[in-house]
Amino acid sequence: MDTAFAERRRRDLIVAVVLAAIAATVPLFVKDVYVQNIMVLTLMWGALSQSWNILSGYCGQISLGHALYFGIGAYTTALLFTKFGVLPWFGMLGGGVISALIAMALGYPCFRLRGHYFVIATIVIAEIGLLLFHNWDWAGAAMGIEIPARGDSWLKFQFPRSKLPYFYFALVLACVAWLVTWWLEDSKWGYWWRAVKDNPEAAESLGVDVFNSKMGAAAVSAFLVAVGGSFYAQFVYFIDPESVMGFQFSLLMALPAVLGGIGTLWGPMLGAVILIPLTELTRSYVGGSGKGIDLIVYGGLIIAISLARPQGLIGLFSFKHLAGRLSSKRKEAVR
Amino acid sequence: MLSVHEVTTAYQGLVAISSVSIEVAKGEIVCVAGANGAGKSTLLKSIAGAERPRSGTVTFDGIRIDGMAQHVITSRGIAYVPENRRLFPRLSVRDNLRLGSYLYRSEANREAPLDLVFKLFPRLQERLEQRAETLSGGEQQMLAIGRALMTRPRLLMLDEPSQGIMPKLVDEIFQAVKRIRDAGMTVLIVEQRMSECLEIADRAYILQTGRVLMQGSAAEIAVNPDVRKAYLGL
Amino acid sequence: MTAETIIQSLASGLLMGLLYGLIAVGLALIFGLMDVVNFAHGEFLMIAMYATFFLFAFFAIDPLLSAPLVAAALFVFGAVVYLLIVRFAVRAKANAGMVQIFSTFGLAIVMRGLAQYFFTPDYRSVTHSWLGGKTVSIAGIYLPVPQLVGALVAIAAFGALYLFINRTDFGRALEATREDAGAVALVGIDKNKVFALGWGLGAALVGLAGAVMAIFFYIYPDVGASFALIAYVTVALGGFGSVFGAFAGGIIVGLVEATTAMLLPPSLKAVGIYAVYLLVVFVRPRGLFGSM
Amino acid sequence: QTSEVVIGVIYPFSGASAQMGVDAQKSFETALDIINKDHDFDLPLAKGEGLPGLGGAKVRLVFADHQADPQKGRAETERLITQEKVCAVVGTYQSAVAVTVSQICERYQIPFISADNSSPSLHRRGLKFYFRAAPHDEMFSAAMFNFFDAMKKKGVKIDTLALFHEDTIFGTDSANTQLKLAADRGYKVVSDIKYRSNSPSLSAEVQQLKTANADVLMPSSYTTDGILLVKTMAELGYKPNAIVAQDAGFSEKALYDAVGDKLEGVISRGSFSLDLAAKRPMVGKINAMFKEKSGKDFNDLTSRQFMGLLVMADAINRAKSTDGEKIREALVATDIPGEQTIMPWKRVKFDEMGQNNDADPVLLQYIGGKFVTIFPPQAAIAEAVWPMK
Amino acid sequence: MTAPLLETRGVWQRFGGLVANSDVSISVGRGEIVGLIGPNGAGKSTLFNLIAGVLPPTQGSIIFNGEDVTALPAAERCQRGIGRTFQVVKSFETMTVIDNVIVGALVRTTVMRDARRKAHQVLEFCGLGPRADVLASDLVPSEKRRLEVARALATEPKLLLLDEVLTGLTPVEAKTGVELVRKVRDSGITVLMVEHVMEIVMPLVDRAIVLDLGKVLVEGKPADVVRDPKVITAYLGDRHALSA
Ligand SMILES: Nc1ncnc2c1ncn2[C@@H]1O[C@H](COP(=O)(O)OP(=O)(O)OP(=O)(O)O)[C@@H](O)[C@H]1O
Ligand SMILES: Nc1ncnc2c1ncn2[C@@H]1O[C@H](COP(=O)(O)OP(=O)(O)OP(=O)(O)O)[C@@H](O)[C@H]1O
Ligand SMILES: [Mg+2]
Ligand SMILES: [Mg+2]
Repeated sequence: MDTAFAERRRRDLIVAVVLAAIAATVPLFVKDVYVQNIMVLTLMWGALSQSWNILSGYCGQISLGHALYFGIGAYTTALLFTKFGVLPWFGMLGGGVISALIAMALGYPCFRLRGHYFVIATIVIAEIGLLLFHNWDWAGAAMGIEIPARGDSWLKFQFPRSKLPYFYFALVLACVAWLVTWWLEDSKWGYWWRAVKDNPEAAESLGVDVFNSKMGAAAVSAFLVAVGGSFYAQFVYFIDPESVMGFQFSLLMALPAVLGGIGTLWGPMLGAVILIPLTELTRSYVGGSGKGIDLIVYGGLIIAISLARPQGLIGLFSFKHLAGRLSSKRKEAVR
Repeated sequence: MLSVHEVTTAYQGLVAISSVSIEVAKGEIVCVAGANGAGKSTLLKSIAGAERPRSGTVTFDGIRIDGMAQHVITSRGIAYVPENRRLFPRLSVRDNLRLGSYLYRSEANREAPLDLVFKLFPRLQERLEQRAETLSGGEQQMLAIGRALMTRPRLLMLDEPSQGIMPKLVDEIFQAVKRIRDAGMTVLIVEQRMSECLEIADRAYILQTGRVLMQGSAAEIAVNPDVRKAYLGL
Repeated sequence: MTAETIIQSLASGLLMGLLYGLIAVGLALIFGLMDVVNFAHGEFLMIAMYATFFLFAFFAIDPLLSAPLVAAALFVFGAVVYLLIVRFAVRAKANAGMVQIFSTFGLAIVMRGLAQYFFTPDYRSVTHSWLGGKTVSIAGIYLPVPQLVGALVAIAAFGALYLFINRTDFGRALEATREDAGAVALVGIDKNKVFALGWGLGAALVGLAGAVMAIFFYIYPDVGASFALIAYVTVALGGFGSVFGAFAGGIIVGLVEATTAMLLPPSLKAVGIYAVYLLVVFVRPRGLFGSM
Repeated sequence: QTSEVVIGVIYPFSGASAQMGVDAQKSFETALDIINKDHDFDLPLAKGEGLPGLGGAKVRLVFADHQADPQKGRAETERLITQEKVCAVVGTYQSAVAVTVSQICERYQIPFISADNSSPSLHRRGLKFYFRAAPHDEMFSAAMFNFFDAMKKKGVKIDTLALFHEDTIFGTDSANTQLKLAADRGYKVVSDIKYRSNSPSLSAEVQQLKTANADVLMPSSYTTDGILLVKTMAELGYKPNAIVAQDAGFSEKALYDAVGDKLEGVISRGSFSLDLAAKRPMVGKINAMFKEKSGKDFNDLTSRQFMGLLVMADAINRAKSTDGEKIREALVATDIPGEQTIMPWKRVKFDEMGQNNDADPVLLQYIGGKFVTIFPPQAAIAEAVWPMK
Repeated sequence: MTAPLLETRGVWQRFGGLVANSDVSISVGRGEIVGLIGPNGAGKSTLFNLIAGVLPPTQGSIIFNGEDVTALPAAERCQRGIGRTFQVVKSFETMTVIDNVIVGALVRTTVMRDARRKAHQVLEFCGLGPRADVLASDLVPSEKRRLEVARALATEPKLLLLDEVLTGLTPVEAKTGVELVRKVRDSGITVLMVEHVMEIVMPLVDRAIVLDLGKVLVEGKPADVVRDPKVITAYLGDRHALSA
């Protein structure tokens, strides 16, 4: 029964596999490290945004403080490695687990908050995290942490000379984030999250454990974002509070999902594929002028996209969404 | 006073009413009835400017109003109480009512309609400081009608005003409609409670799947055997 | 720490708090009352400061005199921003909040870019003004005159906004439009007109703040960033929908900041503000005086 | 032979420190003018056009924006090297970005001159392609303490210090060095205030400084915070005996435009001083060239940027090649006498870590609207005014 | 006689100075259809909220299926078998009709396939089958109310609380609605319903409870209740006095 639905899910999966396979072959043709760098970043931001989307898109708890988890992931890996020689693979897991726990601990008081109160709480908490790391001497404080890199090693996940291992790791990360979303989307959690987002009171009356739904979403989301953070630390070899925990990071995590389509399966990836190259290219090719033209172009595009397609660019790819958009335009008029 | 001519309105290509024409003369109470989904609400929305007709014209006092913005239509003297009421949920009853008279912002202008509203719905007077969202379902319906009356309309359009109202009050509402008409307003009313509605109405239209199936004086319609069978369940 | 130090700190904190309030008052209208996110609030402040600066630099108009001019200019600017951008953002039904955040975030970036393009990234200052650098000292407590004036302007602005919102039908129309922008047409209100005026007014208040700030603060394209988050916290701390809340929020933020700086390393003084915000909303999820 | 030599210049061109990038751009263009055109200055490459070692090849600069983000700095450096084929890189203003930029340069074996980064940790990371012709904060701070010692000998009372520094790498590093030196030399730090950069208010901080009332206030602040600091001090009626600043904001024209009237007698460390023009007239002329482009006099940063490019170009010229390794060798062999610079340095010669230890910093005092060199004695042209005003 | 399925014991609910429910003690037996009627603002929906666990009562206790559920949150009461609709509909607007119902079905199973099948069944049962893939926001009000019922049914309740789900129907359509409620009861679900339309309530319910000013005014067979003068003055009005 309901074959159309099963069909659509299968189709999503097939498309994903095909896209991943194509993506995997791209570096074989594209040797330019600058371009490869953009591809790594695109995949990373796609994965991050996909993870953010779980809590904020599906479950509707808009967080603009996810940089906190990103930073914790990055710092856990970097600190464990530089201070205790713990391999980054364990750091990655450790960072993920710590972030998930912190997300739940913070969720405990925060999930009582609604709307803007919640959003501002997330911003403020991340900002406190940033300030604490800024003043935490053992963790390098403002000086940051440089991860010593001595030649290629899978064990230490260090490849000073090549982008490919990073590319493939980022690809795996993006695929995992996508798969997790895909899988959760048609699970009890997925339904609960969307119900909680749309109307928590009705959800409760239908047996949805609203609080734990949010906690679950927060944990999954924070875990994945932290893994991304720990990847970033390995990728850049240097972290400092501003560059992994700044507010900008939280915004940038949300941006691809919003532009691509918040609360949708494909939105974050699509958003990242468009946004990240755009960010990088405008900065690289018009940023050097010092006249702020890159900002004008970049900001203008954000305005244009978010106004022209409030439902996200993903709408361009589906008739159903297109129809939905038309109807929502009228929705404001009185019925 | 109001003339709807060959109006067709569609939602995303799905036609909800097609070539509907109705007339409402000054001082009349006109009732529109029909099965669920027949397009009654769509008709009112098309007049009020909440949906834009795909074709056809709506004239009010000799002026074409289709295509005008909804708030302009309101300001020309058409008040519309939609099915889902659309109160301002976190504002108090008092503020909801005050906003009704936004177009005539002076205390003097407010008094008369406010008296009328309080006379019709004394319950509202007891609840003045309560937020609209915490009113009971029936109280919300009263407030919605009250707010519409505050705009001092010449034409009042009600979409199922008896919905969620207790029996005692249903009668009162219909009596109120009559009094409203007697106070000089014209009323276009969509109702499921046809028998009660036809008692007060002058004329009636029956819609079926987006078209006018029947029209006539209320008395005629009320005794029409088809109507009695199909719509009154008798 | 002497008693004098403490009193001085608290006095400075109070003045600063009122200034935060002044910066937040426009936001209290747009964000707090109209419930529209404006991520470009800091940039509104930035252009207000630039406007003040250029009026001073080219026409030698003192910030005190130019304040009404700047407010008027910002009024127009705010209304135009609403009509050109925000109007479409609030129309989005699905995740309207995010659309608002990001369209105004985009606007903020564009405004910074334009400021950099036209005004260069140089740091500007209004060098001589009637009030600039003046200080009154009462019993060893120093109170800078620009901040004092700013505090008075803040009190006046809040008072005026309070009356405006609570005593006029326009204020009510604003709230109604926030509640249900589609339904105001039922009572004959043009939501765009109301909201454009609301944005204009909010921006005009930011204009006042900018004129006052320009007297003693440096000006450059990114200057807004320093104040934006504090303004947000101020409004939320006081509670959405409450003008008085934002006023109280500003004072609390200023005092908490001053107190934290006495107890913790000053680089952590913002932590005090944030912690107080969290404490308040954990206990009262609607902020101190919020109605929403 | 190559007709063009491309050098990458990586700075913040947008964001909070965009102004630094834009000023740097002007400074590099001035240096470029001197390299590529014929000028009669006693500077490397001034005479004749282009790089004679490469058959008169012209130097071309490619500017890249790192937006103060280490990751972006890295990506841009990679782009400069791989796409723009630069043979050398100069940067970066922010020390945090210098960390990643130098890593990448090391990886691609492209020499990097850290023109204006002053964090002392940078050259101690075992990098082979990292060079810094200018002094770092330890040298700067040492000069300040030498100066204090000298003043004390003259009978000036300097016992207590108050540090006031921002919380990024620059401020933290600077304060750490100063704390260490103070301990070593027996000065008492009565107040060590670390504040958040770009704070909306500094009243609480200044209040604490005022309470501590040290003999010398030692700020390490960028322009924005510098302006606010000075204004707030005036507002709260705090007038220290002396301010000895760690450059940065205190060498910026914007700061003196804004609050210069309150800064009569402020002392800042620096590596450049216009009064050198009295001894070395070309300094004045080059300054005029720069001023024409930027509307500003050279300051500590822009002068170092100017020298950074010149030193790099000189090395490429001597290497007679754009090969990274060859340029590196040439850099290692660099030995430019102080007179052939616009700085009061002894000379430019790198140690095994790529640091020039002969770049003597100077202390400048802001008197009558301009800076005069007051220390070290061999460079000084005036006595320090103490206390300030 | 077995113990009633639901019992409220001396339940009070105050909103500030307003007493919405005062000392309400009612009981609903297994398999009954009970009508809860009373004037607007009498406290019917409030009582539903107390039973379903949206609000904790100011005072009093609620016994469901022999268990005191007063302290349980709404979600757990749903798991125990209390299903409810909202008078002011609360659909999940961005989800399709079928997805709305699946949320309800997930209380009983975590196997998606089962939940989906269940949801389809319920939709067919409620006559919303053809609208399964429409976004809930695109439904007209009467459909939304049916969706409320479908969602609640999908949770397989023992007790179903229906708050004015049959309003706004033409008399003919109301008849189908009445049949639907009967079918629900026949499938073993106890129904407590609020409705103002006497033509619907009277033939349908086994017993009627009249609330007025937050208190139980009268309780009994529908035919008796409508004749009660207290009910007529407070609620029905003169017209019904005549017809009764
Ligand atoms: N927003 C909408 N999107 C799509 N279709 C709609 C929308 N609103 C109404 N329709 C469709 O238009 C038709 C007429 O609807 P309308 O609400 O006008 O009927 P009605 O006669 O008022 O019914 P009811 O008695 O249930 O209120 C219906 O088939 C309905 O499904
Ligand atoms: N949250 C609240 N705060 C204040 N008063 C409330 C609140 N909720 C309900 N009330 C009031 O309590 C009374 C009972 O409301 P309730 O919704 O239970 O009535 P009802 O019997 O369902 O009426 P109706 O038939 O009109 O739906 C009403 O007068 C209402 O205004
Ligand atoms: Mg209808
Ligand atoms: Mg009710």
